[in-house]
Amino acid sequence: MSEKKRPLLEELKKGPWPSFVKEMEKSAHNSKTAELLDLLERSYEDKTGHWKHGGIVGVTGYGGGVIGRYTDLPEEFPEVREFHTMRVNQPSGWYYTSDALRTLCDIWEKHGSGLTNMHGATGDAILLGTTTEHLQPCFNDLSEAGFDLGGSGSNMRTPSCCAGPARCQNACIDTLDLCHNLTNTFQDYLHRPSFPYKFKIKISGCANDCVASIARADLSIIGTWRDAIRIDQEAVKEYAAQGYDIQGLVVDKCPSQACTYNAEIQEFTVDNPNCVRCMHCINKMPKALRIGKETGATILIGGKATIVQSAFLSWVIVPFMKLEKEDDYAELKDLIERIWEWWDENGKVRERVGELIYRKGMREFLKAVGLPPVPQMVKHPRANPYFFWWPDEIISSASGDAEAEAAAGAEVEK
Amino acid sequence: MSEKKRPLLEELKKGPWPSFVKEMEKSAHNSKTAELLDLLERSYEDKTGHWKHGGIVGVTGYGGGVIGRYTDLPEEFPEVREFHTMRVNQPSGWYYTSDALRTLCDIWEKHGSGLTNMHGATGDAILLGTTTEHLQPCFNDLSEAGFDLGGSGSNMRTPSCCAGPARCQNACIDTLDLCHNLTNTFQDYLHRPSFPYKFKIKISGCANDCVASIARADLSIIGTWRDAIRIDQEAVKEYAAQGYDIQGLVVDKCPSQACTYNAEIQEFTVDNPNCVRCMHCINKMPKALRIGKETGATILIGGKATIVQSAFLSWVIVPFMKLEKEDDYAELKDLIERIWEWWDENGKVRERVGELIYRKGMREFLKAVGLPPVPQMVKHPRANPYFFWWPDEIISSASGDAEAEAAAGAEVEK
Amino acid sequence: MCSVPVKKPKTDIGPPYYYDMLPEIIKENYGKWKYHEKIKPGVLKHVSENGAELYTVRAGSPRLLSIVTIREYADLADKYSGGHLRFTSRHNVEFLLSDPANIEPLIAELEAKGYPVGGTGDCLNNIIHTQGWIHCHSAATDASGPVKAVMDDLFEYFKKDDLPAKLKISMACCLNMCGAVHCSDIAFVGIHRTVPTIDDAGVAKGCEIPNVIASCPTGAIRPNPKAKSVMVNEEKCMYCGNCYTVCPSMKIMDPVNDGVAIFVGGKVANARSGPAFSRLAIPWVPNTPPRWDELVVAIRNLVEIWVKDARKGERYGEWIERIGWEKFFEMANLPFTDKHIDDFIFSVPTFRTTTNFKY
Amino acid sequence: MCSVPVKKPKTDIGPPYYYDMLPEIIKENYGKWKYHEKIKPGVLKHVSENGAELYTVRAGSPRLLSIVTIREYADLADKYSGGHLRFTSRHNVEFLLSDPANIEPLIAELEAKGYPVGGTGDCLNNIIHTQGWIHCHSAATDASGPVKAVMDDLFEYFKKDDLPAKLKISMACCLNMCGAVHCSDIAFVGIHRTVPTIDDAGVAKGCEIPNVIASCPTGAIRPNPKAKSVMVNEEKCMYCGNCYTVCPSMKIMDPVNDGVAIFVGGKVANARSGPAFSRLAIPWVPNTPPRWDELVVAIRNLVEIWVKDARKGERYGEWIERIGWEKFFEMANLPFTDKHIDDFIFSVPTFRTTTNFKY
Ligand code: SRM
Ligand code: SRM
Ligand code: SRM
Ligand code: SRM
Ligand code: SF4
Ligand code: SF4
Ligand code: SF4
Ligand code: SF4
Ligand code: SF4
Ligand code: SF4
Ligand code: SF4
Ligand code: SF4
Repeated sequence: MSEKKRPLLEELKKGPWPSFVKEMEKSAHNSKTAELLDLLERSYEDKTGHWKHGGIVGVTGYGGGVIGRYTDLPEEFPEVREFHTMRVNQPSGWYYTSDALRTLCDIWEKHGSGLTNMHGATGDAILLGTTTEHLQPCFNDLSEAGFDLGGSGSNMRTPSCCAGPARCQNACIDTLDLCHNLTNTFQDYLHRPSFPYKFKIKISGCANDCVASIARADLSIIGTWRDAIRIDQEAVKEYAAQGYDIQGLVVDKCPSQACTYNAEIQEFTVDNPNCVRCMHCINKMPKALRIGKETGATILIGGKATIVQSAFLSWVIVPFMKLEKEDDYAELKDLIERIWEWWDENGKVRERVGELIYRKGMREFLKAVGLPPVPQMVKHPRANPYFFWWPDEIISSASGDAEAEAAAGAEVEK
Repeated sequence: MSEKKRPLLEELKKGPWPSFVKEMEKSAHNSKTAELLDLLERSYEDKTGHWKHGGIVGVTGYGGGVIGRYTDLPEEFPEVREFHTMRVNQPSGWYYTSDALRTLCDIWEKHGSGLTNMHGATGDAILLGTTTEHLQPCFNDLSEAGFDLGGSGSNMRTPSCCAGPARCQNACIDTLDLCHNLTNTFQDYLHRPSFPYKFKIKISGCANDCVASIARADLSIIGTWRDAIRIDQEAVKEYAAQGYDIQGLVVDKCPSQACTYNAEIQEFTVDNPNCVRCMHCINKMPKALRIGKETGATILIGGKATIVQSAFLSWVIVPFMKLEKEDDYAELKDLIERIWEWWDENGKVRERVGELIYRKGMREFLKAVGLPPVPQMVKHPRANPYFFWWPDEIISSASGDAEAEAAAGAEVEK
Repeated sequence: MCSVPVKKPKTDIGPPYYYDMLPEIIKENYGKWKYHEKIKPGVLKHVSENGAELYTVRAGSPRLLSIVTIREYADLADKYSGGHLRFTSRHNVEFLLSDPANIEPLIAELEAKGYPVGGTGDCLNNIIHTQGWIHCHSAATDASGPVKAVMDDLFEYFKKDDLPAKLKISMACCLNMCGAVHCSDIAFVGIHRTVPTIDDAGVAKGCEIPNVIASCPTGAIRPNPKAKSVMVNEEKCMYCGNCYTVCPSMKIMDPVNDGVAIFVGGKVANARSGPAFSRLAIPWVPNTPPRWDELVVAIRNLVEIWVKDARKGERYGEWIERIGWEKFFEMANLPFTDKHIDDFIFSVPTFRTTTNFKY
Repeated sequence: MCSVPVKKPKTDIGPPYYYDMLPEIIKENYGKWKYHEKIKPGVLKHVSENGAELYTVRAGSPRLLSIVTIREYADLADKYSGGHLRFTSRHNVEFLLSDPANIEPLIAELEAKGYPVGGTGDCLNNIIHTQGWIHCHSAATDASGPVKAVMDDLFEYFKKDDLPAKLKISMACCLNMCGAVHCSDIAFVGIHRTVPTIDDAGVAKGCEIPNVIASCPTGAIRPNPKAKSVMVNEEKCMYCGNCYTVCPSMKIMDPVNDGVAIFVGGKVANARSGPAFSRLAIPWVPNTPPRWDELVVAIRNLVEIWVKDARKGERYGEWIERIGWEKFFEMANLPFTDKHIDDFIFSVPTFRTTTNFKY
């Protein structure tokens, strides 16, 4: 661990931001971790990674949750010949007690490198580096201590959610409970890959979308409300008194010109039917403005990163759904299962659900999952005239067919 | 021509808008036109057209300019068994003298139905309905009188242009001269189809685009300027004096917040570097504001209607080109020929140039025609990381290759 | 009956020289116009740098003109505008006057003959349109008939210029969209709704099979080698008729199912917002000649909600942009259907990838 | 050495119950928070309907944590926040305090241990990132190293919250984009620049050829039946490495040509404008371990022009939207190349279909 040994990595111990190299060194009494440092130094020299896929590894009864990894220089670096990752399903919202964390550390000290990611990009606690031999025992200890694995492979991935009602006044839904509930309900899909490809669910309590669900979840659940923004005019006056530029920083930036500020009487008003609930004014004046009371969520589909058809942002499929703890989120779960069924039946290998919808058309999707088309699903209607008719919308004989004509949308007020 | 005979068409003689049925009846002493009315009545009964393609027809030496047309009910309607259209190249900007029009009418009385479209959607004067036998003689008479045919088929189509400097203060270029010049220069491409598909050129004198060139020309030429909007502050004051809402109707609608109005001193100012020359303020205060003096045109490519890949609007390929009468528009013509060459070499049958660029990428196109990429070509740069490198941008050896590295755009200020 | 060529015809002479068509006042002030004024609906005045004044009188035209009418135009031009006139890019006729005293007499005569004067400023412009059953083999509806019916109904708006902004309506009789209607405030277009029926023998004899296959935007056509013809996958065909254009043996006409689709909110000018496509509002109204009543009612409704709700200066699409498409469908009292959601090549960017919407 | 299971392990027990992790003050005020205040960079105060006050202290984290550090966190939590803490969606650690008196001592101890407090409000947030050479077989660059170098350089912005708006930087080490960087204010991503080299024997033995072919976004791969392998069309391949992901015998690493591409102007929140993709700013900077100097300089430049020119409240992309991309490239002093112009599936809607632009 002398400066001599790893001169390149040594450079990354400098500077004010916490150093991952120092973190690795903290666990370098573990021989795996020490060798990982050496291997990384080599990568820094070579400007290339030194990992490869290998045989499939895992734990009994599960098809996911472990990423098998092997170095391509096993002779030189025998300690990281096998260096698998275990994905441990985080508690909703990444809340921990110190004891829960210590338990995790103890298990990982026993079975692995002592290195982690808190957390992975999907949300799991990542235990970074162990051998095939240790996988099952480590899992057993985790499970004994109340931890379960997250997802990997072509399955439902570990759902995640924002800080939610535990720590945020903007939470329109109980993101934590919903996340926990969905994870438990759909565990089988999480642990046993049976989908065409991965399927991610992320839940944000409001349109600020602090877990970036719209960008990186196939199913994005984003809290919203249906009634009116709550306004505390006294607090508005306080902002004004402090010289806060309500007109410039709040009103002028409203995307739908739905709020106004009367500087004379220091009154803030919202034209609620025209408010698109973007959160901006609430964000900027949290003491004065508050989300509505009749809350629920917007459901969106299709978000994913670049591969293959390029990145998609999720789009609206249900503008507003009440999410009732009381009925165990039945409506939502039902929808999710219908979506999976259709995707399962129609998706090609490695085709995300958004890509399948692109290929087959929203029309097919909506019909299959039983959702009514609504204008909120689109930025704007189609520009091309290439639309399809269902057989029952077509008039079969010259005599005409009043019903089909109506169904076909001869949308004319006479 | 009694009401009895064509009861459906009769209905279309009613109402305040000029009636095309009356127009047809005006020429119904011509037996073709009379039968055309009968055929149309039949279409109104059947709710279907009664025309079909047929053998290729035309005039000696030309491959376009005539649309062959035959009724599918030749027994019943022998007079319109053949009913071809001749497309006559309009004078730039559709300016006529009464004599020129009379000449056209006389020729068409002699050779055709007496029906016309003034004009077709591309711009030609359409002579509607004659027989194969009459085509050549009619052409000869036209040509003798100073008229030539326009385009049809896979060729350059008849260019057209807006009213231009002859009748409009907004004309940044001489649309009429340019249109005439291009038509004459490229006549061979107009008359003798040799392209993968049609190619349309439309020229508007300013961004108001009164010939809709951006929507319906493969090559759109739109006048603009490079210096400053000319402001007559006295005239501004007059608008103000008349109570005109300069702030609300002009300033607030500027797409780039580039103009301001000082109501106190009744002064209008333009932040010219941030003005996108959209024409709005000039349109709204024509007496006070005027286009700049250093004028030229923006060149755009790819516009077309729906078939096959859906409609495209033309996009910018040259932000500003001086269009010099003096050098006979050499730069533009040169560019057009390079575009055709590339399209000709690479285009599939019935592939518009815009669709070819979509298929091959702007990168291939720009390189082939020798245009430098500029940000004005895009609304925004690409979001996906799927871009290509030219072989000379790649570093060939581990030793590095400073030149390639530079070419590759290691765009870093050190 | 027809003239016999006495000598080798001249070819490639090009169009008549526009300059020869211009009145003296234009020649003198060519490129020197300074500003224009709207005198009244249908009448413009252009003033040049050296004070010259040119008056334009615009009259509505059905575009399909008999030579009888054109000669009348010529006569009127001789009488009032020194023999000079032009046609517009929307097919109206414009008389170019240097003497303002001629304006009213000209208008009176035009109106008397049934050629209405108007269509300038913030008004309804003439409807761009195409051939329809008059001349095209590909038409899913007539062009001149529906246009006449709609213009009759909206006639008042052609005659006054106090609409929120210009109103540009266009029509095309099939998806080839010769009217280039795809960027209009309101566009209506003839559409089919059933798959083509294939005459195998005709295809075998008359069509280039690779071209036919390539013509299909959705890849619905595959070869039928046995019949030396092609087959259509009914699930993929969206009745565009493009195959019919390249191969007449793929009949696509269907009198009871053909009809008209209506799009809204497009524009061409770069003024303020850039050019924009029109978007589907009503997927289908039936073809009901002679006066397309359903179409006429539907379009009037679309026009009226805009006239009523738009702010001064808002083109149709700019108005919708402000209120939102969800409000548009509500105001127009139109159902939103799966047809409104794009499922062609560039569909994904049209999806609402934000929670910002109205209920 | 490792524990031997004494009984059948429990499966499908699900994640730990979050509720058990919450401090008393949260349990009491769950769902009742009324508003929050920014106390200072790194410290938030949430106030509930019944007046309770919860303090959050946020510390920056390299995400790659040793259990030694996690235990230190646990100890700090025991000492200052009743044993309660959480991690954020950008991998910072947050201590949840009910006693404001503990704030400063906690901060002092965190800073002393090298865990900087900050990253709230209008500041630079922690950089989302991925595995890199630490653990992934697919990485075109390291993750932790470049992130450390950039955060060191921009450290000042993590500590103060007076930026024009939040600044969210993300990174991913290959085009799989596990960091989901595609909607960040600034995103940098490891890219390859050369086509994969094919080990035919390896492909024949280890890869599903149809899957390999389907994996290619541009259809550059076709079968090579002779070798029971595949071939790559060099003209079509844009080095995404997706084939390598499904088939390790299609080696894509190239130490001299691999590097990093930089995108700007994306966002996720629906606040004001909807979510937006990041757009290409710099196609490539070389991989220069250990401290990626070119990358660091490039990103600082990108940050500084925004800090200097943006108005209060303007996220990166909102700023560019206002000034225009042409001005952005000018201000950033960056060349605009053919690489910046999209040529993938949804390219056409990204083209400038208006004459509205600045010079
Ligand atoms: C560990 C993690 C990155 C991290 O450091 O945080 C990760 C790591 C890998 N991802 Fe990922 N992905 C991780 C989150 C993501 C995300 C972000 C997210 O989930 O929010 C994305 C983008 C969102 C998305 O799903 O589109 C992501 C998009 C991909 C893709 C591209 C998928 C696509 O359809 O575009 C692949 C490629 C694949 O599936 O073959 C991939 C594949 C991989 C593999 C399995 C590639 C491989 O076979 O080696 C990586 C394993 C690395 C390793 O050594 O452990 N990973 N991956 C993240 C999971 C941790 C966790 O469970 O919490
Ligand atoms: C006459 C005219 C319509 C009119 O009534 O004004 C017309 C008529 C026809 N067009 Fe067109 N097009 C006419 C302007 C247009 C325009 C508008 C324009 O040029 O500004 C367009 C849209 C812009 C564009 O080019 O994309 C247009 C897009 C088409 C298309 C679709 C091309 C595409 O790539 O999307 C076809 C189909 C084809 O080429 O096979 C087509 C094909 C046809 C054919 C030749 C179809 C046929 O084989 O029967 C029509 C002949 C009708 C007839 O009976 O004469 N026509 N066509 C226009 C030409 C008159 C003139 O020369 O002035
Ligand atoms: C005569 C004509 C040009 C020609 O070469 O034939 C013409 C002439 C003028 N146009 Fe135009 N435009 C003409 C078609 C167009 C078109 C093309 C079209 O309609 O298909 C457009 C683009 C349409 C679109 O955006 O969808 C067009 C968009 C404009 C605009 C921009 C309107 C806006 O959106 O703000 C202006 C400016 C204005 O009106 O303030 C304009 C302004 C003008 C002015 C005022 C220019 C001038 O100062 O001389 C002319 C009188 C306009 C009027 O009617 O009040 N002209 N103008 C065309 C008349 C067509 C007709 O008979 O109705
Ligand atoms: C802790 C965390 C949620 C979690 O479950 O972990 C969180 C917490 C809060 N977010 Fe967030 N956001 C968190 C990630 C995000 C993300 C996701 C991301 O960064 O990947 C976003 C979307 C990012 C984007 O748009 O690209 C996000 C967009 C916002 C916004 C909208 C900002 C804007 O564009 O206007 C707000 C509102 C604001 O700041 O005014 C917000 C506001 C807040 C508030 C003020 C909410 C509240 O009242 O409690 C919280 C304190 C924010 C702060 O740091 O000042 N939060 N926030 C995340 C902290 C990450 C970190 O460590 O830095
Ligand atoms: S998404 Fe909304 S509810 Fe969730 S933490 Fe962010 S601001 Fe709070
Ligand atoms: S939430 Fe957004 S849309 Fe609604 S009033 Fe506030 S700023 Fe406007
Ligand atoms: S495009 Fe411009 S120059 Fe041409 S007629 Fe219209 S306003 Fe005048
Ligand atoms: S021309 Fe357009 S962009 Fe320029 S100042 Fe006038 S309104 Fe603004
Ligand atoms: S739109 Fe279609 S039917 Fe109408 S003229 Fe053009 S090609 Fe013919
Ligand atoms: S009508 Fe159009 S979609 Fe249907 S088969 Fe023919 S070309 Fe294809
Ligand atoms: S971004 Fe690529 S290299 Fe990095 S962790 Fe994900 S799959 Fe591996
Ligand atoms: S690297 Fe990507 S583009 Fe190239 S062959 Fe492989 S999958 Fe295709």
